Amino acid sequence: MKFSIQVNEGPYQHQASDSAYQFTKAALEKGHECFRVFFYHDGVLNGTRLTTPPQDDRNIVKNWTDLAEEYDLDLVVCVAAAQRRGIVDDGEAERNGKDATNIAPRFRISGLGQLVEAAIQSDRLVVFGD
Amino acid sequence: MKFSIQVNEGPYQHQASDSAYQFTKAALEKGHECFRVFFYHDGVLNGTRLTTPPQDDRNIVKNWTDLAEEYDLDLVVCVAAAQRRGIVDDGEAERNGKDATNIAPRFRISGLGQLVEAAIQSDRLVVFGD
Amino acid sequence: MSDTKNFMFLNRRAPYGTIYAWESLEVVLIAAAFEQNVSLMFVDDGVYELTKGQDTTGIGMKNFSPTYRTLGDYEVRHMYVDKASLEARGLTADDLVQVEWEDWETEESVDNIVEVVDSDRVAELLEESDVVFSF
Amino acid sequence: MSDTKNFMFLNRRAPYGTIYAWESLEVVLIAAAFEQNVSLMFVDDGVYELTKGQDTTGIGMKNFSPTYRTLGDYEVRHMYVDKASLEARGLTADDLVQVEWEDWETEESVDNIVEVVDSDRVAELLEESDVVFSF
Amino acid sequence: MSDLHTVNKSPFEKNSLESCLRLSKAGSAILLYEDGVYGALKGTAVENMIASVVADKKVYVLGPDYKARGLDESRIIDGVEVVDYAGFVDLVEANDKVQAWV
Amino acid sequence: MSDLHTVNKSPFEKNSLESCLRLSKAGSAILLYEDGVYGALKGTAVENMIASVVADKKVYVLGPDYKARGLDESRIIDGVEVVDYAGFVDLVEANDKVQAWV
Repeated sequence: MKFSIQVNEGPYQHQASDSAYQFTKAALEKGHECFRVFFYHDGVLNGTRLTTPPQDDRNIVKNWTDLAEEYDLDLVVCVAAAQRRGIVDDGEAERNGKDATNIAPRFRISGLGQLVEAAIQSDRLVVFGD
Repeated sequence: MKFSIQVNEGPYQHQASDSAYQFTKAALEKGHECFRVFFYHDGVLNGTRLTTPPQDDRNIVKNWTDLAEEYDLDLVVCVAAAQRRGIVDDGEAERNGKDATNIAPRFRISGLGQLVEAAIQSDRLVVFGD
Repeated sequence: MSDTKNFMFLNRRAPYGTIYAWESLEVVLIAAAFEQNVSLMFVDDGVYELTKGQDTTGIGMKNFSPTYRTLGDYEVRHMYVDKASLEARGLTADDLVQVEWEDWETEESVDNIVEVVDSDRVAELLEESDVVFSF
Repeated sequence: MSDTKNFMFLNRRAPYGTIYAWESLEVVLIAAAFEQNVSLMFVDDGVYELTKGQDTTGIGMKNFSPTYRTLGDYEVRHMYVDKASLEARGLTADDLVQVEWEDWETEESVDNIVEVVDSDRVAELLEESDVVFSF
Repeated sequence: MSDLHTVNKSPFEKNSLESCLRLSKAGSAILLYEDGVYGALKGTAVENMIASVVADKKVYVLGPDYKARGLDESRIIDGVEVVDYAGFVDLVEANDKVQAWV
Repeated sequence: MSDLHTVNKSPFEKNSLESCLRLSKAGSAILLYEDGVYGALKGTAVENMIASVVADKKVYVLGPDYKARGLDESRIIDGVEVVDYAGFVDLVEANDKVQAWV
């Protein structure tokens, strides 16, 4: 079955991103397809490569990147939400005159249409939030 | 009177940072002293210069920077919370091997002792959160 | 994409205290542009999103409430309000914005697509949808 | 700094669902290192922070609950639990961790500094403190 | 002397106001702000939470937050006083300390 | 056919479970996870919220979240079934769609 996942909260403050990761991993391990993981609201903060969590704790950003690597996942960060919260890739840096980027590997920034498309194309949309 | 302010949430998702800003501004305009604004939990996300909010909306990060400029405010971002959430200055970038920084002007990264010190030294601690 | 689905946006948050209501509205506009059948459901503190007379000048935030009144122009056909939520908050339909709707081809029009419905109907409408968006 | 204040940490959040409980605990440890008089108050879902037997292996998060048991070593002298919150959740003091305390100089010791108190006492303790930290 | 208690959550969504009222002493000041302002409205299912304490505790509502939410001041429970941000600052100064029921 | 409803908030802190129960149809499946698992406990002030619906709705609790919070499975309300993340996936698959009461 084809799933899409929506993540509304950033890493660590709320469990939402952890739950979304565990669910997505379990779905993939059962042989389901994941059409897209869409990061909205503070969820976009999952897509920064600048985090350095404590050694004895999980690395949520890396978990997503590694899962995307293994299953060729499409990790999409909402552009409007990302602009409000300071998640930047090369294109955004150029457009908005920013002197640095912080997007994590395997994440890409795109529009809300990607969420709507995911809802249309997938058999199930599962939302994780606060 | 000497105030210190604690901000527990990032910009935009919750009103906490807006409320903290409006309160701090009103206190300063009334002639009170602000010993320190301490950003903890997701509050550290107020300290990124990479945000680009919509033209017709307020720029929360810039509001803080401008207020600090005008009143020589001490804006402190908790280092442990910042590491979890990807807020980085030059020192942190070097220590943690990061290839970019995103700290906003007038913010500095320091330890939790700065919050405890603020609570000891100030007449009032006012907490804004979710 | 030729697919058309029935999208339901479940709104349960007050405006301004958090951004969920506003960013949810952004998705509504995009979904309408993708020509999906879009409905909105206001439950719990979500009913506060529709109050008339919102004035944010004192808090320095953008007043996004005028957008609700334009939803009819984006071909949103249904905005449902949970009756129990409204009543618990001491509000009536008169406290809420009105949203006009007109079909440009058939000239069919509706004065106000904001409709107060009871709990059973809310549950039914949620279950009849193809996708429920929660923010 | 020679000042010593009575710090009260008001804990009202369940563990793991959000990080507030954990990051609050970090401040407790630092405050103790600054030689302040540190007390903790557990109210509402905050009482869940103290349950015995937490096991996070299934959710991939760090189990920070053992730290509560060490607070006595950091010279935290009082951990208060709101009785009404505990009872509403069907819990008793037996469900909670015990925290030993010993004064290394006087050799005075207490088997368990976790104390269940009623609402009036909670209000009094909060008001008697110099600073209340909320997370 | 007494404390200022702040409540920023809707009493319909979260239990913050309820706990604040239960665990604050007579003579306390209580400020409703952000989504907490909804607790100051007359004619709601939770009206009595505030109405029953105004004799013992002084309740304030932050005007800018109240206006933002489109509510008329005539609907505020009798005995509740409206303040602006400067008034919020004065309340913090006038009371011994602040207890935030976040 | 029916929907899966997910609840991730404590019923003592927020109104999510209450609204979910009021606005879900008989025959629905309900999964309690994250802080929502506290709603599955016997002997609490809100026990009846779940106990009164288990005849009409199928209630599940996410085991990993429940264990993390230090609670014994013997305390779970009768009729509530424990599932793991794979079981969560199965529930999403087996029902028509998911309604998240975030």
